[in-house]
Amino acid sequence: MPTEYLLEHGTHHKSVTVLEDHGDRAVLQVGDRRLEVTLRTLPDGRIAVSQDDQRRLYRTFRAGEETVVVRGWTQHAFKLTDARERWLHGTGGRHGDSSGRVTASMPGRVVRLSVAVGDIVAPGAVVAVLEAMKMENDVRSVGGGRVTAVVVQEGVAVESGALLVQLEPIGVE
Amino acid sequence: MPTEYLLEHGTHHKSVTVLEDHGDRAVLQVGDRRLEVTLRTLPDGRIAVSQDDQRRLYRTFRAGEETVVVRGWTQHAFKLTDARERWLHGTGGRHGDSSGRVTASMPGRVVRLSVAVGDIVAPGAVVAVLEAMKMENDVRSVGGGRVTAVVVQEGVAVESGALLVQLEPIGVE
Amino acid sequence: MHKVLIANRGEIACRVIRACKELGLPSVAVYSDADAQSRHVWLADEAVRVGPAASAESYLSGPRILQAAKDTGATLIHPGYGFLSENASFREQCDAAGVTFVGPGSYAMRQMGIKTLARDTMKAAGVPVVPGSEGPLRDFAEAQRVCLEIGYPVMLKAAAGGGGRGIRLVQAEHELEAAFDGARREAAAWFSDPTVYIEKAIIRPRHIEIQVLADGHGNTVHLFDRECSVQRRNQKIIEESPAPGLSNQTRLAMGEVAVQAARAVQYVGAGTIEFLVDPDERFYFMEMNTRLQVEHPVTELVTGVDLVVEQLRIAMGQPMSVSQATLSQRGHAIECRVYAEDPSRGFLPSPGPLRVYRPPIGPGLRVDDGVVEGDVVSNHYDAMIAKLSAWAPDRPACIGRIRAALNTFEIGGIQHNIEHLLQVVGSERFIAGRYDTGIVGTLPPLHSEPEEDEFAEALAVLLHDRQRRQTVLTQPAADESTWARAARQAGLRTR
Amino acid sequence: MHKVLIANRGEIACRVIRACKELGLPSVAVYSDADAQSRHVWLADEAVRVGPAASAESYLSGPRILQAAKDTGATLIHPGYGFLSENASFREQCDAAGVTFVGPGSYAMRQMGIKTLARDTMKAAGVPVVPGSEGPLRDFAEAQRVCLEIGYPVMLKAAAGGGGRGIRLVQAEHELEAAFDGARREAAAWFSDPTVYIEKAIIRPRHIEIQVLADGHGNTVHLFDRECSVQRRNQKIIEESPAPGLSNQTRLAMGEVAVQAARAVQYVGAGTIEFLVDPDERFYFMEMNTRLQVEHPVTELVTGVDLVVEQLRIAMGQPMSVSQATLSQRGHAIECRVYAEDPSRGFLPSPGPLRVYRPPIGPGLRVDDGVVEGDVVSNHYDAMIAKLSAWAPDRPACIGRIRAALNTFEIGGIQHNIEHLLQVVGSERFIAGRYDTGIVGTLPPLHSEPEEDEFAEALAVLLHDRQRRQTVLTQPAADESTWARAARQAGLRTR
Repeated sequence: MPTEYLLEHGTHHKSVTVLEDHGDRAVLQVGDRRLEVTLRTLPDGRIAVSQDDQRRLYRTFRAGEETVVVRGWTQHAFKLTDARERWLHGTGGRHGDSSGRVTASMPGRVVRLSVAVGDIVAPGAVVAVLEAMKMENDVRSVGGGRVTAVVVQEGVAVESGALLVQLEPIGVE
Repeated sequence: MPTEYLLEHGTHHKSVTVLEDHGDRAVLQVGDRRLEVTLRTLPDGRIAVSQDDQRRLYRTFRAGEETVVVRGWTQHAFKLTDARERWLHGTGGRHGDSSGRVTASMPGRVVRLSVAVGDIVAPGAVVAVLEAMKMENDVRSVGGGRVTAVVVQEGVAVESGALLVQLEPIGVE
Repeated sequence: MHKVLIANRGEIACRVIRACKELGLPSVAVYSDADAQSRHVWLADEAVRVGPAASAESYLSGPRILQAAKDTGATLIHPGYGFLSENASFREQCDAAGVTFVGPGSYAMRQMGIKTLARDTMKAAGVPVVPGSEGPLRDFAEAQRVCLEIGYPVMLKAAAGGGGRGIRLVQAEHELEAAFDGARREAAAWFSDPTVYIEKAIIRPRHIEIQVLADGHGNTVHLFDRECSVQRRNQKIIEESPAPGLSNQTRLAMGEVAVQAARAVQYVGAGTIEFLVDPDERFYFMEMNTRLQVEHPVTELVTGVDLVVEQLRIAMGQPMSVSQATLSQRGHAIECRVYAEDPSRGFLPSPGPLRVYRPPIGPGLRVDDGVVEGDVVSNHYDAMIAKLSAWAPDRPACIGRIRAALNTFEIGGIQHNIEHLLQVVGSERFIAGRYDTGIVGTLPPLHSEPEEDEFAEALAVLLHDRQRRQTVLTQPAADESTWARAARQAGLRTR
Repeated sequence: MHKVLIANRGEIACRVIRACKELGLPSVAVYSDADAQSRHVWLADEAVRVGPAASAESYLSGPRILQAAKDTGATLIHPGYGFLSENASFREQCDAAGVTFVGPGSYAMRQMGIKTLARDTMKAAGVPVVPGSEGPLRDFAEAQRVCLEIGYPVMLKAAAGGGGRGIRLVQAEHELEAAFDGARREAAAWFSDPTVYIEKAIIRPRHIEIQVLADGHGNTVHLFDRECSVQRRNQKIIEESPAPGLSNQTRLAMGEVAVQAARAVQYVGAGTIEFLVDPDERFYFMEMNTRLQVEHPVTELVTGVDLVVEQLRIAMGQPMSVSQATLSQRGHAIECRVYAEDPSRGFLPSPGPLRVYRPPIGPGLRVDDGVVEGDVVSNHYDAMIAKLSAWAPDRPACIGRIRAALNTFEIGGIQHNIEHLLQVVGSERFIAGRYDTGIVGTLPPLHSEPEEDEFAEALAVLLHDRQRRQTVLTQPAADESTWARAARQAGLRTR
């Protein structure tokens, strides 16, 4: 009973099913393609994946909900969910930031807030400045709207993803 | 109920007891000395052991019955046994090669056997030549005696520790 | 017997500690709470905590650093770069405490530290500076007069300014009056001081610097040039030596001027004179860095001089081991700075755990770093992870070497600029060796997402599936497994 | 477009593959079953299995290597050193198959490969050889005559001999007759051939070699000297350049003679002329190695020439990129060979798993290796694990650097010679730079057991105790642990 997974990679989505898994050899169904690969762990911890003449080395780790696969200096972060569960809960694959939430793009210290409750903010406008690693970085809103809440204060430290400012849409979009 | 261990390091023997172990801090009784150390694993896998101003970095692994501790390019192989078990079984700490067994000192191929059954061999005499890594290496008997068995043939590959030749003592020793 | 305290962290602390080991000098590391297990701490013979993560209370705290030196009996303090390295008061505190600061005297640090003072001192010493007004402009008439003298284009700058604010470029005379008024208004608004001054605008400048070395026995030499024009937001990212295409005549003239500049402030130690160079190879003093530079490896690679060893020798009162007559450049060197930043998101800093980190190795390569795999890149300090340098007999071979090396850099867990570095060193302008400080701006933005990789997808799904099923597919050798489990449970790793 | 097959393994295969990457040439690795997951296999663009572990059926098999070249479309074969590198027949098979062998023509290989032929050829070319009899001695009278001519001491050698057998040192004339008879008897007994010949005995010789490079356009140059006198059982273990204390006059004379020798056999490619040098700096041709040497890095470090890149250029028909006039030595380089062998047990080979392996890094260091931590050092091949080289501006600094580097080499799981290397580079004779091939024999034996280390003992007991008790003392973070367990169960490692 192979499980079908939904694989999200940035904005890409794919359906992947593990058809056979023998440890050092596996067969997968990726979309409408059948993929047969051999796998081997090298002494230095890299995983060699090969198929016919093609062979590549990877290292992997887990970061929160994501499975990260690194090849040389390229890094792919995949989010994997059980396809059946997704249908049951109906979360779909929709992402983005129409939520009006402006969040911290990295951990850092809030050095400046450029907006106050009631302000109208244009899409892409700077709403705050975060300092991390000696550098100041603008935090911009993705969409526009009216500020309904400023959640943080200047000077506080925030984690990546922390809510800074909440916007509500104005007019009809 | 701390366990007393017998620690063998080459020809040295010590009695060691773990009095307290809190993971990052431990107290041991080494012979008649009390030793309190702090331990920490670094991101690169090295284990930092420190006490007062002294601090050293180690890596460890298990090789057969031995616990190996590596510091830079120095390597200590320790054999540890439960002191009570040893007393019960009465094996003691005696080692050496009065057994008359001449064994392979490394894995390799037997290129030459210099003795036959019935030969009398002097202590330190070459009884065989092993080839490993393009080099020929003499295998010498520790003690002397009469050859009672030649266990291997020329040309065969042997593992480290494999019995090559068996001697029996001659005269009174 | 001397003992060296290194008042720094990261790669430069490691660099200095290695030099101490080679000279047989005991070394003392200092660390903040964020760095308690950092590489420099374990590389040094001793290590002393100097405060919490915030630099102001640790690496920037003169009293705490001096206390650490006192506690450990250190006789020399090497400041590295950044932090206390250009702090003249700290130098004086060291002198008062009887500890030798590895660097120039406080007089040279002050003369060069205050930019308007440096400009005046250099002018007086016959060092070419960017033509401009003698200090602040009194009125518009003076602005007009100065511009006529130095020629357009010019830059109007707020005397109290900084950070690129209050600066106006004026292309021709008819723009001057509006710009003058505007700049004064802006300066008043931003800095509460309307004073402005004028400098000739250098169009498409190159940023080329000269390394100098001076000892306490009257010897001052230059170690030729470094090309530092590959910058993003005034941050150097790639440096090379020799500067490509620079005529040897200009190179030597710059070297002589740099020696002149160093002598003018009675300089002792290693220092760098930064110049702006225009397309006609006219060069102008920009500033002097009275310390070791981040990019010192390229000079070491082409001249064969160990600058840190020379710094330490000079600080111990010995004469430097080189002379101008014997110094020469051999081959070519390029340094790439690897930063924890995200090129696809406007080069945002990207602190976090360095889950994968294996820099390339091979002939002609040098890696200066202060991290190991598993370390966390802290958001408290600079985002530079490593400096990857290559030396080769000529520039094309050097580019081939650094490209091959960058391509095999294994790194993950954080975002980094390696693709951007590859983009620069693979660009037409860079390869041709004809570029200026605008080069980075001419490159197209990087793709924000890596290419699809079927094998990576398969691997991710397989690992996820195995984890989910919790099925034992391959049993590790029994002995290894038992041991690994016990060690892991003990919080220790066995391999 | 060229494609390079590397007919070798280990560090030298990695070295050549890196050069290919820098030149943009695709590379093909070959491997035996023992090396299926070795580093060179994964470093190359492609990899082909050529046979079982035994060299004779894999790396030494000309037909299999050629088949691999044919299958992958390789146009060049780089033989590295050892294996097929000095095999003239293989070179001819390459020619017949239309694949370019990176090395000299078969004529030069044969002339230099047969030692008596090489001696005659060199003598004819005016290259000094060790004085001795013209071939085999007919009778005792001839022996006497030759000895009178060349002077005592002399060596009597079995013409069919080898491996140090059938050799007698004769100090003075009154010993000659007994030695002559004895040597003949011994030669007859060992080699079924009583023929002996005479060579002048060089007392306390140094082993110094000259690197040469010749291209297909008539250019032949030398790249100065390497001192290779630090040997154990005729195995080089430490090499340096320049040779300490050698007069520049002798160095250049040796260089000129080496070029003469190479020209005499129409040499093309990189090669080495080995000389014996006596205490008065008289030098004698010993042999020519018609390939890249293990110790080529020290020459690369001091001359700044990439010998592998030059080899590949020359093989592709290009002229070499250097000329005698522009070549020079800068600074000093020392190479130490790290072997898997046990100094406390007579340097027995010590194959096995390399459980701990982290070579040192830092400015001026170069590591040539072909292993990673976790690899198994196979007993099928050479016991050399790595070459650690240091470059510094002068010899004392270079010694300081290599000592600091050796001291921080992390290695375990197998026995190795690092303590022995440290003993040599720390010895009075080595530091003084006054040594000959006897240096290793003058050193006291190493202690067979390392010093007691209380911390190591405590660590071993703690780990053993924890494993025994199977008690969870420190819980790793839940997420990491679940993931690590799943990956481990899947036979994969996550970090």
